[in-house]
Amino acid sequence: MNNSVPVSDFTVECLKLGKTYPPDITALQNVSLTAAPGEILFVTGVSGAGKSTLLKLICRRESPSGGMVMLFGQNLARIGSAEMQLIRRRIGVAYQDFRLLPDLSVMHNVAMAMEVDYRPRRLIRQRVGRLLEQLGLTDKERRPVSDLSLGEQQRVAVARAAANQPALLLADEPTGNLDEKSGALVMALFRELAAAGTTVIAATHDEKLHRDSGHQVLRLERGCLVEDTRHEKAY
Amino acid sequence: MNNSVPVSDFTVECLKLGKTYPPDITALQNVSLTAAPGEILFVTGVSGAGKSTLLKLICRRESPSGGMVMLFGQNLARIGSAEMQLIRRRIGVAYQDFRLLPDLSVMHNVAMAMEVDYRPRRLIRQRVGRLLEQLGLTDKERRPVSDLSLGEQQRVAVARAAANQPALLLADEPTGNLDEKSGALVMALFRELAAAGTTVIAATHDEKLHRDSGHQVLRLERGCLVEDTRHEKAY
Amino acid sequence: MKKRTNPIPQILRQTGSNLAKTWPTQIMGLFTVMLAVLIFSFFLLVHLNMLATGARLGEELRLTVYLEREIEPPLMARLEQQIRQFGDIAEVRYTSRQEAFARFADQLGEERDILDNLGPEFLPPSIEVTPKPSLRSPDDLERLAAHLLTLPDTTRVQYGREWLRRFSAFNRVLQAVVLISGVLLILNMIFTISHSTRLAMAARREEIEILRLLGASRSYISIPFVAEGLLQGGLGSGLGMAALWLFYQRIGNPVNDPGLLGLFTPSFLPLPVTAGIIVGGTLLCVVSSLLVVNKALRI
Amino acid sequence: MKKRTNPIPQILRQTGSNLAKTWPTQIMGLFTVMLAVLIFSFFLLVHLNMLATGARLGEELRLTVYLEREIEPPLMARLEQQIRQFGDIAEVRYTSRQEAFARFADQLGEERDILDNLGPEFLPPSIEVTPKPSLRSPDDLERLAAHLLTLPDTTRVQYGREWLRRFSAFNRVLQAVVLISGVLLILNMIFTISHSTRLAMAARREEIEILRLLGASRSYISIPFVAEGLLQGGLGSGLGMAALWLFYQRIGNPVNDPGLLGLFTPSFLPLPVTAGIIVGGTLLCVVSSLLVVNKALRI
Ligand SMILES: Nc1ncnc2c1ncn2[C@@H]1O[C@H](COP(=O)(O)OP(=O)(O)OP(=O)(O)O)[C@@H](O)[C@H]1O
Ligand SMILES: Nc1ncnc2c1ncn2[C@@H]1O[C@H](COP(=O)(O)OP(=O)(O)OP(=O)(O)O)[C@@H](O)[C@H]1O
Ligand SMILES: [Mg+2]
Ligand SMILES: [Mg+2]
Repeated sequence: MNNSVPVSDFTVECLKLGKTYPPDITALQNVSLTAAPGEILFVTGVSGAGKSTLLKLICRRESPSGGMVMLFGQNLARIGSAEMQLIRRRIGVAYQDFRLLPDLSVMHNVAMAMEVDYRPRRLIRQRVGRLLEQLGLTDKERRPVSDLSLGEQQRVAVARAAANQPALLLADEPTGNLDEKSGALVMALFRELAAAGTTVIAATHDEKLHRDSGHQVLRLERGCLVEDTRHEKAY
Repeated sequence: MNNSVPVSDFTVECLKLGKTYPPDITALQNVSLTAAPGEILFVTGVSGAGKSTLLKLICRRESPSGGMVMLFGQNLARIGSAEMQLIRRRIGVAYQDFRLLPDLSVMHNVAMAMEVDYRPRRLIRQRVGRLLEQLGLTDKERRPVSDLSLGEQQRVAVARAAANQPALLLADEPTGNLDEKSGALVMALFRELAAAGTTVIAATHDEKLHRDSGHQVLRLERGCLVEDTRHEKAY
Repeated sequence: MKKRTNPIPQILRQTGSNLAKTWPTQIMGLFTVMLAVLIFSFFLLVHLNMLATGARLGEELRLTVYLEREIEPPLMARLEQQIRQFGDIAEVRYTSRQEAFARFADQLGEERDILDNLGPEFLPPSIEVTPKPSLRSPDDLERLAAHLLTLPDTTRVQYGREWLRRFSAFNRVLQAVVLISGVLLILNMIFTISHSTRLAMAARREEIEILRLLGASRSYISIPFVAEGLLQGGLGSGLGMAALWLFYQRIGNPVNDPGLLGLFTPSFLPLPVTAGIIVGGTLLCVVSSLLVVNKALRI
Repeated sequence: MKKRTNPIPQILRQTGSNLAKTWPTQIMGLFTVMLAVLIFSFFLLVHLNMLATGARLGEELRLTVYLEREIEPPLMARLEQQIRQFGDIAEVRYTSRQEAFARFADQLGEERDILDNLGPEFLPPSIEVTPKPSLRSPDDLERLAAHLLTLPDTTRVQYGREWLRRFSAFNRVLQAVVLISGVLLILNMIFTISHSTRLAMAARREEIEILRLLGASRSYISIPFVAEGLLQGGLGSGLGMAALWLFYQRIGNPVNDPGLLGLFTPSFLPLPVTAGIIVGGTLLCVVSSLLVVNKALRI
């Protein structure tokens, strides 16, 4: 963003997005949404509704079969692979299956996101230490990830996604393995990031997380958007 | 059990069970519990409380640092490796991280548990088909597991654990990635198995799952049993 | 009591489905085994033939005892007995002046016309003594020569001292080369096959662990892998030997050319060696599979 | 504007930590590369020396033109000119009766005493013609012999037809063996190194994929692997050649034994070949690493 002219007020804009997996599994249909800087957006829906697919399309882990995604005002499909690398460093993703390196320490796993962005080592140490503290993982920081309980691993995944203070944070089911208290730590982190301008999009089936939170909620059903708390009238 | 004299009315008995991971991480301390055939038992506690550790000790994926586990009336520590193989086929475990083979089809993954027990193929087909139907996965049965959403994978893991109509079913966070509706399918399956005599022990942080269910609940806190709904007075 | 079937068909099915699923890796593995066996047996073939040539050269080794005068058969029989007393003598042969002349003329070949004005008398009669292979070291021959000198009527004992030194130096080099290359090629075969097995296994460690968690018996898990090793090893070794045979046909022909005059008559690996290599290659694959699967089972 | 540092130290650190984490695999890989290079260069060494021996045997090839009578130097100069007209002649040398007799006596060695009652007159004078290596096929020599027969005073042209056929058959076998073994050993090296690289990589595919998801640049991901290939290839090839040198010292000595009389004077691989093998081995490792990492990056 530093060297491109912003053409949009939104971090993410999806236009009539659709995804059909071969041979004919329609996971997403005609989904449009926008997310502005500082906004927290929840994507809900039953298992298999298409939540993960939507997030994968936004970070280009899958390519859409229809429609388009605008990221930081650029058409995602048109971004070259070198520039995409830079953009990936500005997007933090907490995957539903974590995708951590089990043999590396917790610290190292989180630091990786900053190392690939060539951040100074002192800054990395500070930031990683602070994040692990916020998520209640300080006493695990030197342990290999494989020694952690799954709920702990989930928080490491969230910490890594937040490490670069990304412009966009995608979190897929970030509290699936977490109890209410740990879940609250994660939500607090999201709010802090959002306050600093990060757009947070979280997919979740956990009603506690978004109910009465005042944040926007999109509900998917069999790949279709059936509820959008901001445009109630549209449905 | 068919060829050993039952010496206990309980499927599982844990006596002052403790587990310390090297170097000095105490995950479980002095935990005693019993579970009878047909009983459903919930183990709850915050992330890192020791729920998974308890289940791992019961199915001998880890060995205890103190205390002992009696399984089907036998001291687990004294069972030889050949007999342990037979016992494993009578225990179904739904792992928190699923442990499915991503390249194999859903059907094949579930069938595996019955194939290693040399069940007739017709029986396998019937049973697998029925389980997948019960868990809402019939239309996915021929897909490789890697194509499934995580919630779907979680249900496959539960199906595999239930395949052999085991005497003991251990389920670690079986609804972590599931919405309320899919979670209810899983619970219904557990109840059906319990009605046929299976002992079900499920670790979960999901209050919805056990609150007001009438089933027994154990609560762990930093590795210690702090609540046991059957022996309220003990604490 | 729950219904259970005979385990054998189930294990066979498991083996078959494993093979079907992983055939690209299998083909690569097959090719690797084949190459390793081919390289090993190719050099074994070359070296065995070189050793055979060395041995054939050694057979040309004999000592000549020059005599003062022609000897009658009865005396010759006595002499022969005396010579054989030394032990390890393969052959003793008397050559009269006449025969010596004829042979010399033969040796001169195209240059024989230089003998035209000479009679057979100018070459002395001799006894040729051929030692057994066990008696071919320079020292032994020195002792044999000394023994022969004590015979009556002997004027001189002659044997190709130069030639012998050449031959034994050549043999020493050959043996060193054969030894080193044998060790290197066996190491190569072991490395190649174990690499290929580990590579095939890397993809399936997860599968093994899950099967164990489900309570599969050791044989249920191992048999498919061992069967695979057996198939791959047997087929790979067999194909390797077949390829060697084809090569042999191509090289064997120019060599069988009468040009080499019997000095170098090539022969393929003897049947027991061929069988040994195939069995050895197969065994190596099976053992390697077993080791890897056992390592995976221990985890 | 966020703070960023120079990428180079970060990438180097990454390389170092990779090496530190995976050293057991690295050592195995190193050993594998070393073995592959050693085997290849060992047989190259043996074969080059065999080829050199073949060539040295070829140098002994010459044609002898027997003359009716001794020739004076001026006539000889004319004859030599006529002979060289044929082209590809290395040397032309006149041998008088006297010299021929002396040499024949030499050749007979210990049997020379059979010449005692003969004078030098019984051997004719001759001219020896040594062809260049380019002129060594049986056909060419046939034509050269025909040309030499047209010279004045020639009675006969003689050359070792038998010997030549032996030699060229031997050379053909040798060349076939060298060719086949070269191909086999290069294949072996490629297979071994690529197996070892893929084995090392299998454990790290996950890491590569995660680095990509985090937006690491291609060079950030590739450089550690390529550096590893460079290190492993360079060190492995170097160690392989060092091991070969040690072997050579052990075999070279018995061969340098004067026993072989200069027929077989062993020499180590020439420096450019040594360097070539090391560079080739290193390159093979680097290319193999690059291929594997690129394949992993494409996924
Ligand atoms: N292999 C191990 N080595 C070291 N420590 C471990 C190991 N496994 C678990 N632990 C630690 O033991 C504690 C209990 O872990 P456990 O997995 O039992 O928690 P849990 O109750 O299942 O948590 P969650 O709800 O997050 O899955 C945690 O603090 C964890 O870090
Ligand atoms: N790679 C794939 N190939 C084929 N089908 C797929 C693939 N990935 C997902 N699907 C299917 O697309 C549908 C939506 O999947 P998705 O992962 O988006 O669901 P989800 O909303 O994230 O569910 P969950 O809450 O269980 O994670 C599912 O039915 C799933 O089986
Ligand atoms: Mg999902
Ligand atoms: Mg757990």
